[in-house]
Amino acid sequence: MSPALIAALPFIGALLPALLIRSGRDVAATCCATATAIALLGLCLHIPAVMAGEVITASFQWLPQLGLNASFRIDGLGLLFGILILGIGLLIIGYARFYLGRREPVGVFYTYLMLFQGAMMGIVLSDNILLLLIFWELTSLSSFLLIGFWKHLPEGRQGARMALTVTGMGGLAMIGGMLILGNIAGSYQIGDILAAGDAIKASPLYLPALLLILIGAFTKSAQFPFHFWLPHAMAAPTPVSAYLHSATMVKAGIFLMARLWPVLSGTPEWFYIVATTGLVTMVLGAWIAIFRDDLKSLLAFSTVSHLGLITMLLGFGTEGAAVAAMFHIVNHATFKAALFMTAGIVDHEAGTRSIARLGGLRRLMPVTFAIGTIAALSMAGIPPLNGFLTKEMMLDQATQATWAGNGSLIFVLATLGALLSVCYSLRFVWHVFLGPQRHDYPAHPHDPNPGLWLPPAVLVVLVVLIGLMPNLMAGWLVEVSAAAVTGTAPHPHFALWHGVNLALILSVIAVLGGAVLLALHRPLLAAVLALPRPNAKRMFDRAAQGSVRAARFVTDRFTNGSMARAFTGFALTVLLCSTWAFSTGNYAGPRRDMLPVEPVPFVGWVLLMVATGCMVRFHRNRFLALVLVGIIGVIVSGSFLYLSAPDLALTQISVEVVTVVLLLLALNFLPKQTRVEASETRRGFHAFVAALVGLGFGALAYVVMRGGFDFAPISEYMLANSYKLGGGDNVVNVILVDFRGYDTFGEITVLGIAALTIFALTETLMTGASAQRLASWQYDMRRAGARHPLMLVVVTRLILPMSLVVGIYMFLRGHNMPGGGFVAGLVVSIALVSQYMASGYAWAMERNHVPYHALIGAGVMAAGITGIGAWFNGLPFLTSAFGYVKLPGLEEFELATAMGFDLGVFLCVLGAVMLALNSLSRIARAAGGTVNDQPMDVDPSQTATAGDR
Amino acid sequence: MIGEILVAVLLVLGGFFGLVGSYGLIKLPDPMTRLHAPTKAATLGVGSVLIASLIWFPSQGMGVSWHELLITIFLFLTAPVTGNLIAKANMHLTWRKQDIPPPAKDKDWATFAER
Amino acid sequence: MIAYALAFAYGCFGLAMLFCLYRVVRAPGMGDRVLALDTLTINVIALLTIFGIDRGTGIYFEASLLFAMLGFISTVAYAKFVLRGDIIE
Amino acid sequence: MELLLSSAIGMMTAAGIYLILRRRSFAVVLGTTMLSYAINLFLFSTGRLVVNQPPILRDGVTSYTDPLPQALVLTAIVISFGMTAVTVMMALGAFLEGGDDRVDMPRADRELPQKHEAASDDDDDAGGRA
Amino acid sequence: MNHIIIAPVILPAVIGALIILWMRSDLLLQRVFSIAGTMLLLGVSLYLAWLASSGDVLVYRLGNWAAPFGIVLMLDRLAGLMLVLTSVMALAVQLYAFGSGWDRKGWHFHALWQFQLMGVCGAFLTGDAFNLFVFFEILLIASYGLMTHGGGEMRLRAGVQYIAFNLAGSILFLAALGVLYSVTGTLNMADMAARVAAMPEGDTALLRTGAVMLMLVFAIKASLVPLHFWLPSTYANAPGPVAALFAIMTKVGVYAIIRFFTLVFPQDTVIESVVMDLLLPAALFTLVLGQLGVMGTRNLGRMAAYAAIASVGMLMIAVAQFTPQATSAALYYMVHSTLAGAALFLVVDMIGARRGDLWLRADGIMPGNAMIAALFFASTIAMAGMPPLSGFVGKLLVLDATRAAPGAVVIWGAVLVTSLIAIYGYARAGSLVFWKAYETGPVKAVIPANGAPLWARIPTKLETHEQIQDLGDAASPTLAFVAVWALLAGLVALTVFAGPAMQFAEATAAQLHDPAGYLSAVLQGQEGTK
Amino acid sequence: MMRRLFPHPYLSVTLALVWMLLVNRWAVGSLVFAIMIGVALPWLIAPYWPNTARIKAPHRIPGYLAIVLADIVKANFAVARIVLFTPRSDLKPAWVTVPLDLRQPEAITALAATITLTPGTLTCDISEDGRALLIHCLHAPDPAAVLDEIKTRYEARLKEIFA
Ligand code: NA
Ligand code: NA
Repeated sequence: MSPALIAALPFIGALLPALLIRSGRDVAATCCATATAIALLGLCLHIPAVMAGEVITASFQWLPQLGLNASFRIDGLGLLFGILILGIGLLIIGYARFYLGRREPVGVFYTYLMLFQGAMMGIVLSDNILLLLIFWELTSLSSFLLIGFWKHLPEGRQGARMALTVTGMGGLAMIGGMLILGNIAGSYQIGDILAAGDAIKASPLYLPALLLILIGAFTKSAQFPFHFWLPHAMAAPTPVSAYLHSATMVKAGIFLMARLWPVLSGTPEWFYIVATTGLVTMVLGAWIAIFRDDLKSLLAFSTVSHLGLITMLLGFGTEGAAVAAMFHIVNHATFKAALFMTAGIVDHEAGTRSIARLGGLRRLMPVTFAIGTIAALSMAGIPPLNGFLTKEMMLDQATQATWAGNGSLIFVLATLGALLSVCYSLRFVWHVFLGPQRHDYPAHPHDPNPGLWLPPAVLVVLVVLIGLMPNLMAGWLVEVSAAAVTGTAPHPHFALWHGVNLALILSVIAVLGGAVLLALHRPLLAAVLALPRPNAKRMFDRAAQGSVRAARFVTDRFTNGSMARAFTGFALTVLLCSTWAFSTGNYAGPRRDMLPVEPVPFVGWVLLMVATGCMVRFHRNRFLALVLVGIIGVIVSGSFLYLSAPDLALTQISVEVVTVVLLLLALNFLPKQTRVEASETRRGFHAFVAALVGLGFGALAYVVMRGGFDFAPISEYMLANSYKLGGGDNVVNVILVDFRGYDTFGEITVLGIAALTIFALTETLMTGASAQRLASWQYDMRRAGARHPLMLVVVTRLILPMSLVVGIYMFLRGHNMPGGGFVAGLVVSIALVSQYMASGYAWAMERNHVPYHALIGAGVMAAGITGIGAWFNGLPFLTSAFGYVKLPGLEEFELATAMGFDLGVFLCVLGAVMLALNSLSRIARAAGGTVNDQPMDVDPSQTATAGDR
Repeated sequence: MIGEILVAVLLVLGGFFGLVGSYGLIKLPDPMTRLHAPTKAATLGVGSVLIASLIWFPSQGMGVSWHELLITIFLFLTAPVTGNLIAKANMHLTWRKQDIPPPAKDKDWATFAER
Repeated sequence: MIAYALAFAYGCFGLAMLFCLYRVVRAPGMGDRVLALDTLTINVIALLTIFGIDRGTGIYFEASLLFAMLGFISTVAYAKFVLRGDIIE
Repeated sequence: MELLLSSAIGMMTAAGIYLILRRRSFAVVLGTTMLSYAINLFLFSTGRLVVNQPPILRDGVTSYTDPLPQALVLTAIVISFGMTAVTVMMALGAFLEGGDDRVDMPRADRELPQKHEAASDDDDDAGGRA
Repeated sequence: MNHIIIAPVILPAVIGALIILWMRSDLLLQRVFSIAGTMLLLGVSLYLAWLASSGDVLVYRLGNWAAPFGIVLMLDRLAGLMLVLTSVMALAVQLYAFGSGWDRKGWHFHALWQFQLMGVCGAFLTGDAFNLFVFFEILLIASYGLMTHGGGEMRLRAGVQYIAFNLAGSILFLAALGVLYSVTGTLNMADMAARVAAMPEGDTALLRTGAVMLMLVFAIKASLVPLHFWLPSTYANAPGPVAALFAIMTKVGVYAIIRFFTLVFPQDTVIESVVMDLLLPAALFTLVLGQLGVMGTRNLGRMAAYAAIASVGMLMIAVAQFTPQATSAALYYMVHSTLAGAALFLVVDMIGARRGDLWLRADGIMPGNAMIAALFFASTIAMAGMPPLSGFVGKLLVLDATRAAPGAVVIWGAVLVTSLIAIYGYARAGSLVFWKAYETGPVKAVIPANGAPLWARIPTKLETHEQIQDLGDAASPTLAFVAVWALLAGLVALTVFAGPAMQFAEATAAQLHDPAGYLSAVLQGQEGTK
Repeated sequence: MMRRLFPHPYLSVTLALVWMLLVNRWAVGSLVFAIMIGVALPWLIAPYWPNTARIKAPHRIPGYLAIVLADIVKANFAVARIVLFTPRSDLKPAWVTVPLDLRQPEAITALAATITLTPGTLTCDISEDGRALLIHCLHAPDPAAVLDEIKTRYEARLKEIFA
């Protein structure tokens, strides 16, 4: 079976329970077990080939640009881990079927479990380290889901998060390490990397790569100081613990170190970092385990300790140590999975995992007792169980190692670790099963049904068999895997009896010492509890909480919702960056002579400066500010006139008036005064920033105006061809409707959308909180009785048609003289607005039969259709045509398609302005404003007849 | 030449009235009296200037332009309305009802009416 | 001679505009401000016309016309605001 | 002349910025209006200043001012009008919905109301609030 | 000239106009036309991308004017890619808007939607600097309407800030264009590029100023720190589907930076140091701040918003390298982060619709919904750049592309450390929202009334103007789910077909970094034009 | 029928004239267009101007205008003198109520406009029943004379013009 398929099978298995989520525990378990079994079978079929030294590979191109390929390999190491993952996985699937309750979401559980299994298989079968990284992160994610499976437990959530954070951190570090590694090796294929071992060790980037990769491995394998997450992951359902925290996930780090052993090991850096970490972890984990009250916690720390042991062995960097490490991986997996399952049974049946509340279960649960005891004794390293074999090998290796010239440090500490290990192992048996039977178990303990005890029983049988027949049961597997790790061909021979040697003596010391220590457990526990101990969880929580707070502080500092702060940041950024850009470039100085200053513009300038200054000074009086806006608008538009831009002046002044009307409509509901809110200092600072930016922008304007063109501006072409090709004398207009008609098309769309938005906003205001506020609106101004003054009404009736005439005039002449659709639209809409102001909204609206929405739509359509019209001549959008028409009796006049376009502009502007103003003025209706059915307050001609009657 | 003189006179006249109108705006004592100055003086001020322009172009042989006439008409048409509205505003803001003679018994001016 | 007249007119209307600005800013009531703005617009129209005479071009007339129209309407809007708050009711 | 125009642009920019830095939406609208004036003049001035040569083709006249910036400014004026209109409407809407015309986002935008602060936990129950 | 090139602009414009002209009060018709329009847009975009994939740069001369005097539309690989991305994402999100019933919570949703698409597509297609401004404004003004769709205090307040800040941005845009026009005398991007390349050494001060100002404008749109202020409140308060659509908006800014600083101001011109000195630090700060925000926020909506900022940071780190390899990585990441960001916003909206608010608080109630939890998990994985979704691939690509860059250590450190921050943030949020609910047990869903804003309601207000409503009010929850799944399926496809996707990205990057073809397409061979 | 087609005949003429003034080109084409405008626009705006002004003696309008114009010129000198030379303390502003005989809004407006445009007087308000105008005088030592002048000089003439 292809390695790729083997890796994919668990994922396929994960899909099934997810799809059959409602079909119950048995179906889910069967599906998963089948998938796992097939994968295991497929893997086992490769045993002969691997034994023969072959490496089975399968590779698919995925992202060759990056060197990320879906490449899989089965060698000895992968085989060993694959068998462990799938084999124990199979047992766990069965165990979980009986462990989980009927009401629990078993389908989800199995999905997570199979995802995890798949991720693990991916790690061990990857032939590409980037692919490996992907699976590596997937184990973090799926274990997050599994640990947090019991969502109602806070410990579950926290444990899951902690595990994800710590292993995630490792994973991220590993990304860095792997990329460096691949970079040095020139490939991300594991085969290539393994071949580039010397180059890697010689590289200056070796140490960073090593450190980053080791962080990944250590976090995953719960090595000191990253060990603290593992006990908290015990909040997971026991099948998860048994699977993840004995045989698989925590071994991923070990796997990685083994995988890269030929590349990374053998250097002093490797030895000191890895072996020391392993040693410390081994002793520390075992020490803590002795004092844990929670059964699973005890096992968790024992796992930490044993992972430390394996890490230390790998750290030694010798072939023998590697062999021992491989062997211990197998042994630890068997007895530890069995122990976890035993703990799960105890928890399940006795209703508690607290050792303090247990004891004396020997007679109540004999089968469980037998299983647990054998597994625990193996963990303690008691012959003839498999744990003894590897403990001996470990102690033997430890005696051969020297640490910074000290030949005994390692083996002394290793013996201490073994001693502590004996202590907690015996404690597991003693404090749980032995001793007097109690009467206060939370539940009524008895042996479970075989579904729960058979899986650990299988493992315990293995524990015994491996112990008795190591070479037959596991030797071959250890041999091929060790060969894969070391790249050499070790031929180890395992035996229970090696004769009396130093290792045996140390072992005996460990067993005796462990027993003594257990006898002293009670006083020792009291002493230890009295000592101050670092609480890893609290530290982690503090760190996490602190980070969250710090993150919140930073983000709130940066974006606290203050407009002034945001804007100051914006203004200063722009100013500084632009100034820097200018000052780092070359500026040759002004090239254009200045225009002389004439008196009129000078007066305009004085007016503008004073008005602007007043604006700042008096802006809190909002009405005055609006009047000043009017003045400034008039002067700006006058400046445009003076500076040869009549079209601009017309547009500016028209827009100006509409804006003022708009602002007045809004100001009706807004406060009429702005209160002083900022402190003097703050205002001073703002003034300073404003002045700086003003200075900068003014200077930029000056430089621009005094500069010359290095290249002929494109507008020269426009001046030259406006009449010839565009058919108009007003070059600005021809640019607007022809050269750059597309811009104008966009521009009217903007205007239309603005009106639609205003309309939509008004609609929503009519229903929300504002509707309530408006319904009880109290105007903050006294209102005069002059609603629709007679004189105003009469005069606007005259003004309206006259303005329409002006509008038509502006529209028609726009192509050749200042004017055009835009100005015309504004003029007409302003004329209409005057009618609204004079005679009132309701009265005028009643007489208006043109929906403004439709005007906008029609305008955009008209402009668009004029543009599209060119397609029928095979020409691009907006290609214009014009011609001169002569009607009999009349002089020649020009017809241009651009006029159709300008008509669209006109309609859109008219519709948009009217819709916007209408929408705004509707708010007053919601504020209880009455509407009139008469056009003027008083019509004496009407009242007279009424009076006469 | 006559045209030129006429134009010059009109310009001076216009300038003078324009200035007086705006000067009145700052000199006269209260809002109601201030309203008189610009509504009239500025009207004639700008009117003179417009007439000057109307005369100037034909006198320089540049063809007659009637736009100025249009503007003048427009200004004369609208000035009373703005005057009326601003007067109403002044009444509304700064005058008490009892300080203005009522139009008739039991009647009010429109500005003081409840609407 | 015409040049002197033009200069005089420029001066008068320029000064007039400053007066208006003064009244916009320093006014006891809103009515005065509206009035001053209206007057300012009229002065601008005058200035534009003078400018047209000075430059001998009729290109500024449309602007003057528009200034007159729009000045009227914005004055109405301002005044209506002072009177009623709601300018379109 | 260039000096006058650029100083006016600078002045209006400064005024606009200062007004935008006030905390009320009305002032912000005024400020953006001022900035729009400034930028319109600026964009216009990139065609350089020319007096009495409007870009309207006439017989016998050969020299015109640059029409392109004028067309750009026209487009910009219209667009900024649309933008201003929407801003005004939105500011009014926010005022009517919220009861004040502050532009700053209230704390309630990013923080739980005080009442819930006690019940909220930054880090789940990890914070040790049992 | 192939007239289809302008279809991505004209099509939404016409549909938007038709909607307001004839069907402004008929939601059903609007939905039919609008969705059909977006589907058609997708078809057109795919066709155009296929055209562009040949490697030719196609020019559409509007008004038949010769470049650089008229406006041109340019279709190259990048434009094609952006169009496809936009229309794919828009279609999915639009289905969601329909399915969740968001489109009926106010007026003109579909018209504004179409105009928004018009603006975005126009911005991607244009070859003219000022026209880019115009289309920026179109997409902005439509976004104002969409952003405040449905109303509500916070949304409107955020809207005021959003619009004010962008108004300032638009003003800066005009200033930059003014400066550039005053130096180069042109607006056509290709022409400008030619003139910039030939610029006399003594005239570079203004040119550099203009270039930097332009970059800052785009940085605002892309929400690069310190110009990001507008984004968190805007996105957090926008209606869900709108926030999702906005995932493309920041990309418009990124697109513009890529376009201008490969075409007009490439690295070997006088602009050289401008970009690298400013852009890379800004990108790093953006990434850090975004991820800190993800972790530090107390609100799911803001979390998604900060996630959007962070993704821009990541993207810009790659962009700021301006090497073909990094640009292709950036393009891949751009596609990924757009789809993933949209998905996240939609899922957050689903949560808000069922939970009543988005606060991460202990007494928050999220009725157990495995489907939404799964969607949330998937989209946060994508945003955090965890496998197996494309975010991880994207992250690897960016890291790989920056390994030889100056400051690579800082870049790698920032990317990796902030990933951890984000992972913790997402895990915290997800476990609070989905797991904690089991402590209190499932509770009846609180559905905000029509028009009620997504942002977290203060409970007192909840009592006053929100009623409990059943889900039947939404148009079609299934459709909403389909939409999110579709986006995630896009991510899966992007992961599985990473190889072909990167091939296209590399070809695009190669085209961008060798603009000779673009320049000659615009400036040469203009037979038949006016 | 004619009223439907030409709702405001005087307006039609005025608008046509305005158009001619605007285009400033006295040619056939312009005239045709002016007539089109004169016909179309009044019809278009008719809803906004429901009851048109009833004028019985249009031929008296020019004469009236001439008087007003002359008065305006005089007024300006008068006002200028007051503004420039009358000290604030000597100023005697006054309110004058003008009872109206005119009833048509257009007629009243014409009167009010005349008053405003002429010496030192300003139409401030109309009574709530529309039967009196409120005039403000800048400097009116004798308000009764002002009232009399308005009634005889202007209102009487307007009564002749308007029906
Ligand atoms: Na025009
Ligand atoms: Na335009």
